Amino acid sequence: MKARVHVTLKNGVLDPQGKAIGNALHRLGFPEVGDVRQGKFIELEIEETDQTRAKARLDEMCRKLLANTVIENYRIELVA
Amino acid sequence: MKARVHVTLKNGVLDPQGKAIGNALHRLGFPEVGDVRQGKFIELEIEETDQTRAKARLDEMCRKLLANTVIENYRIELVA
Amino acid sequence: MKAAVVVFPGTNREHDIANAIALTSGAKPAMVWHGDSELPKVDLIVIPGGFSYGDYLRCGAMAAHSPVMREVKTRAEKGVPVLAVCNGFQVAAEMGIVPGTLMRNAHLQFVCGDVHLKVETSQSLFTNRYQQGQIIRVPVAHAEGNYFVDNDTLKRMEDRGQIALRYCGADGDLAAGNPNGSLRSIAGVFNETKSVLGMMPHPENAIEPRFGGTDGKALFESLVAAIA
Amino acid sequence: MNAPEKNPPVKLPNEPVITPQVVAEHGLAPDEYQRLLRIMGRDPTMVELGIFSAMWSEHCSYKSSKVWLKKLPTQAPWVICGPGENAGVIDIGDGQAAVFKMESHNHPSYIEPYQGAATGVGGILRDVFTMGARPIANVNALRFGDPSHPKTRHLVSGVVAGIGGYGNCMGIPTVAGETNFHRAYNENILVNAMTVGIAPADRIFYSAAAGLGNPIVYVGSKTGRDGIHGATMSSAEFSEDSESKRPTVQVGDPFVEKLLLEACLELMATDAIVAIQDMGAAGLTSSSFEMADKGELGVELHLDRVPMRETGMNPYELMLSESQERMLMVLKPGREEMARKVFEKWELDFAVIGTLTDTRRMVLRWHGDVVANIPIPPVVTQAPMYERPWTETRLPSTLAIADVPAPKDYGAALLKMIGCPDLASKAWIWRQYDHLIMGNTAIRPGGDSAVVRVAANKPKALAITSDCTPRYCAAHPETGGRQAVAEAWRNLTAVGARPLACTDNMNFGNPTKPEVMGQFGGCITGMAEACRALDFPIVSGNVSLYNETEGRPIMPTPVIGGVGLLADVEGCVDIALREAGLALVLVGETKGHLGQSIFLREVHGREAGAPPPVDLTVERRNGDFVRGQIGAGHVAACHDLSDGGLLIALTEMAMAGATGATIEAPGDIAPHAWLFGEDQGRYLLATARPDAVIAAAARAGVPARRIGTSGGGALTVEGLMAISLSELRRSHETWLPAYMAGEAA
Ligand SMILES: Nc1ncnc2c1ncn2[C@@H]1O[C@H](COP(=O)(O)OP(=O)(O)O)[C@@H](O)[C@H]1O
Ligand SMILES: [Mg+2]
Repeated sequence: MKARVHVTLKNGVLDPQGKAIGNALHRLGFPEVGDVRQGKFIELEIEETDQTRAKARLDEMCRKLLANTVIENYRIELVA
Repeated sequence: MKARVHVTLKNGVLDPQGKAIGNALHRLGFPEVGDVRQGKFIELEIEETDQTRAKARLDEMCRKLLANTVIENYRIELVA
Repeated sequence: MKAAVVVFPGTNREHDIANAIALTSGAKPAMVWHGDSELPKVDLIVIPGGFSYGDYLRCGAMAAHSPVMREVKTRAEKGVPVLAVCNGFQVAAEMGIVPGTLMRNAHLQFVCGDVHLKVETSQSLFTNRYQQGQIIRVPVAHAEGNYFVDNDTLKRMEDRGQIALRYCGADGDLAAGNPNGSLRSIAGVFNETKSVLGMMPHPENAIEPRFGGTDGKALFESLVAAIA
Repeated sequence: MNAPEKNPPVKLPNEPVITPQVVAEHGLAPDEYQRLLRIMGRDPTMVELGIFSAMWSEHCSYKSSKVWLKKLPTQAPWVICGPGENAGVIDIGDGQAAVFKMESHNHPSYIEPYQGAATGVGGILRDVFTMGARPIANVNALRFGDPSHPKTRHLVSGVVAGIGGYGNCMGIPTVAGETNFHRAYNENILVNAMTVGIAPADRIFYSAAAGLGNPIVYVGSKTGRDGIHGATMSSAEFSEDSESKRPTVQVGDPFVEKLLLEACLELMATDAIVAIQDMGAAGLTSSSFEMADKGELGVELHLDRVPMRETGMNPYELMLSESQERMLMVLKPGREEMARKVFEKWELDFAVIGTLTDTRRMVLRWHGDVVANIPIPPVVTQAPMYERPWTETRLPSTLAIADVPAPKDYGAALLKMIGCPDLASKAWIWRQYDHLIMGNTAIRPGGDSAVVRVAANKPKALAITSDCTPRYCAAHPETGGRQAVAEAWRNLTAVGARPLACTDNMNFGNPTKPEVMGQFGGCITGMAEACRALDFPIVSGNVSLYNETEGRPIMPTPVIGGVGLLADVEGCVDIALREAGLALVLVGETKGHLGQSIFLREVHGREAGAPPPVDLTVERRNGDFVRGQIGAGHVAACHDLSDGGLLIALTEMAMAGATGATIEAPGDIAPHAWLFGEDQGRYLLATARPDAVIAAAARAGVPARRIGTSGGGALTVEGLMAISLSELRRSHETWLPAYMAGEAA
């Protein structure tokens, strides 16, 4: 099974990368750009056929490693 | 309007981060994890109401800055 | 003073700090490989700088889960002093043994060079050989040293005197000299009991006059004085 | 050749037919293909064709440059290993050796600046640690296009981030370099990286295979489809469609390289390794050929045993892949398991992929079938070698001082020069490089040479520099070649070091153009003379040709990386003027040579005239004198005079130490020629003992005169200008950061 995980910064947490991207876009002539936030997008293959179990395992992976839950949120998506 | 951009490495391009994440997950007791690829996920606010125009501008942003088209692909999504 | 330096794949400043410790304490620290579950009985645990696991995913995240770090955490909770420098600080923050987190530098670039620091307190294991308010010059070398913590925690930390070091200008001006955008110019923080110090700058690279000056030396001398 | 072949290869499924077009796509000229057919005695398979194309590429065979390179002096009593191995090795006493080399990654860096530069650093690091050395310093020599060119900013930012990204993660300080900007590099930047390492002098590892039946082992990262055709790509002139070649870009993994470094050094401490070779350009092909040829043996490889990153890879791809962070080793029999343990501890791949044979053939198998069977010696000995036609660049006539007007405002001229792209501070660059790790950096970037202690708690140190003045080389290659070597030697001398040896990186245009070949030959001739006269042999190097776009060659750029020795690091001096009241003594003769000078270019907008001549006897005499004075403890600060001449050198000294100075121009020469002339073989010393220095100079027959005194917060030339250090610093320090922040060039 394939899974996709989005890791994003929590609201209120400063995002230096997002800010820098926003500034760079303004400089490059995209004044219409407002707030920019950058997150991570992780695609994983997992050997697991049961959706519920897969989800539970992925949740554990996120909490243990993929996201820093102090400052980040995560969202898990299972793909066929 | 809000937009989401996914930037991922092209197939065949080495992904050191994905590889390291996969190894770490194995060490942490997730042997079911196979291939892992890490990409970027960028959320932007843009002041633009026209979908087509927004898409064109975002495409330009991706080619100019957000993605390194030599080694990366990008995907644009518009959210109301 | 018996010290142990924890080494991960990708750690690269372990020799620098081991040298500094040997030079000031007269005893060579033990080098402990991350995969070892045994941590020798020591007076000081050091988590050194480098790029553990390539800094991939998030700097410090993978190292924080190394087998040996469980034991480090246990010891730290029991009060064994821990000095966590640069990547070590990032690891310690990931483990939660010091508050806050280290984000990408605001300018997004790696930054290497001397900075000035204001020593916020001399009342600690790590800083007793400095004067409170002393301005020292030591180098930094990092891409992710932008300290961040939520407001409530920050307030509590400031009230309790958990801020160890702040970036400043050569004259002590706190509005200047911040190399990475850190919140309130924070360069180093203690845990609540001040037995753990996490800091981005490299005191270990400022211990000899010819090689970056000697302002970092007192940090190690403080430890020797407090521990040995 | 006529006897039936013992193991004729089978073709791969769907193997394309080899047409003249396929041959041409492999970069082989028709006569080169005929040569291949003669060697093989039959049509090659695709795998074999790929191998020939890689081995006979300019990059691997040096076919255009070899005849010239032979002219370089490579010997000295302290040279342990000259060119031909992965890196040069010199004896630095106490049983220690310095191992170093420079390598280009020009074309990949133009296509993908971050990864191109990063993998360039990775490659040169491997060259050095393959020989058993622990790297202690990195150097980078960069040439970018005109700042106003639309791509320049992006290239600078990517290249610098890539160099830092790799070196910082590896934990090797990047301590020196050079950065020029010129329109000649607009679409063909130069990224040259150098690494210096230290090894026990009696524990150097070489690449010659030995021991019939010994196992051949692959270690490091898995092989992917990275950079297939990379070696042929870097030998082919860039054209409009070079952008379409993009997917071949390799991606570096410095984390894995750090593990590879530690694992290799760990295994090298045992007796398991017979020979070792990194997989650089043309990956498995060139590494296996090199090992087998040097050892006069044959090789049999089972390509299906190569660790692979992707599914469906075929032998052709495996042989030509340029995946990074890989090594090939020959082990002593029976040491495989011990070695495997070491590499597995470091979480690296390890595979026994073949054995050494006595056939002197390269036999490649794929699931048992032979897919290539090539005689090794002729591929090397009968490789194409060209004595390409060349034409000499005539020495332009010398520009008279009278033909170059004095500036109306000396202060304005100085401000303009000190802030011009070539002379502006490069701190924006080196602040992104960890130049302090290891705690051994005694002189940081910003001076003449970096000085790096060989090991903590030991006094011995190395001085390291990289130098070339392309505009001199373009004006007159022979003088330029001489000057590049002399300047490197001078920069080492200026910190008090004894210059020992150098490495070179020859960056030139298309060698089939006679004027380019003439530039190459001219530079080599000049370099060879200088190396001989200065006892400064070349122990390693690299050639990068076809550096041009749309028909225009780059300026000839033979970069010299120099290494010198300081017995005691406490004895070194830097450029910083730290105290008031020191006498400023100018060493060497000043005629006021303004041709090809920075003054001429920046103030008058002209690039004209002959470059300053280099008198090697004078160069050596003056340098030996300066080194002696530093050794005697008479010198508080020292700077050699190069780009921009005397006043620029003095400005740099003043800014570095935050102390001003006042000097007085002599009456017998036009002041602007005296202040901005670029005559060679000169140094500016700050000393508390001017009388002793000047008396010693007189005894040595070296021109030396006191020109002024340090002190104050301004730079003053009596009667001509006075300008505050802060104003100078503003001009010097703002250009690059402002430019990189997006301000117009
Ligand atoms: N890309 C770079 N990386 C590191 N250091 C650099 C780089 N470019 C320039 N420098 C440093 O800037 C200083 C001035 O360079 P340069 O003008 O080339 O010196 P010199 O004229 O003495 O050869 C030197 O110390 C050099 O090492
Ligand atoms: Mg110089």
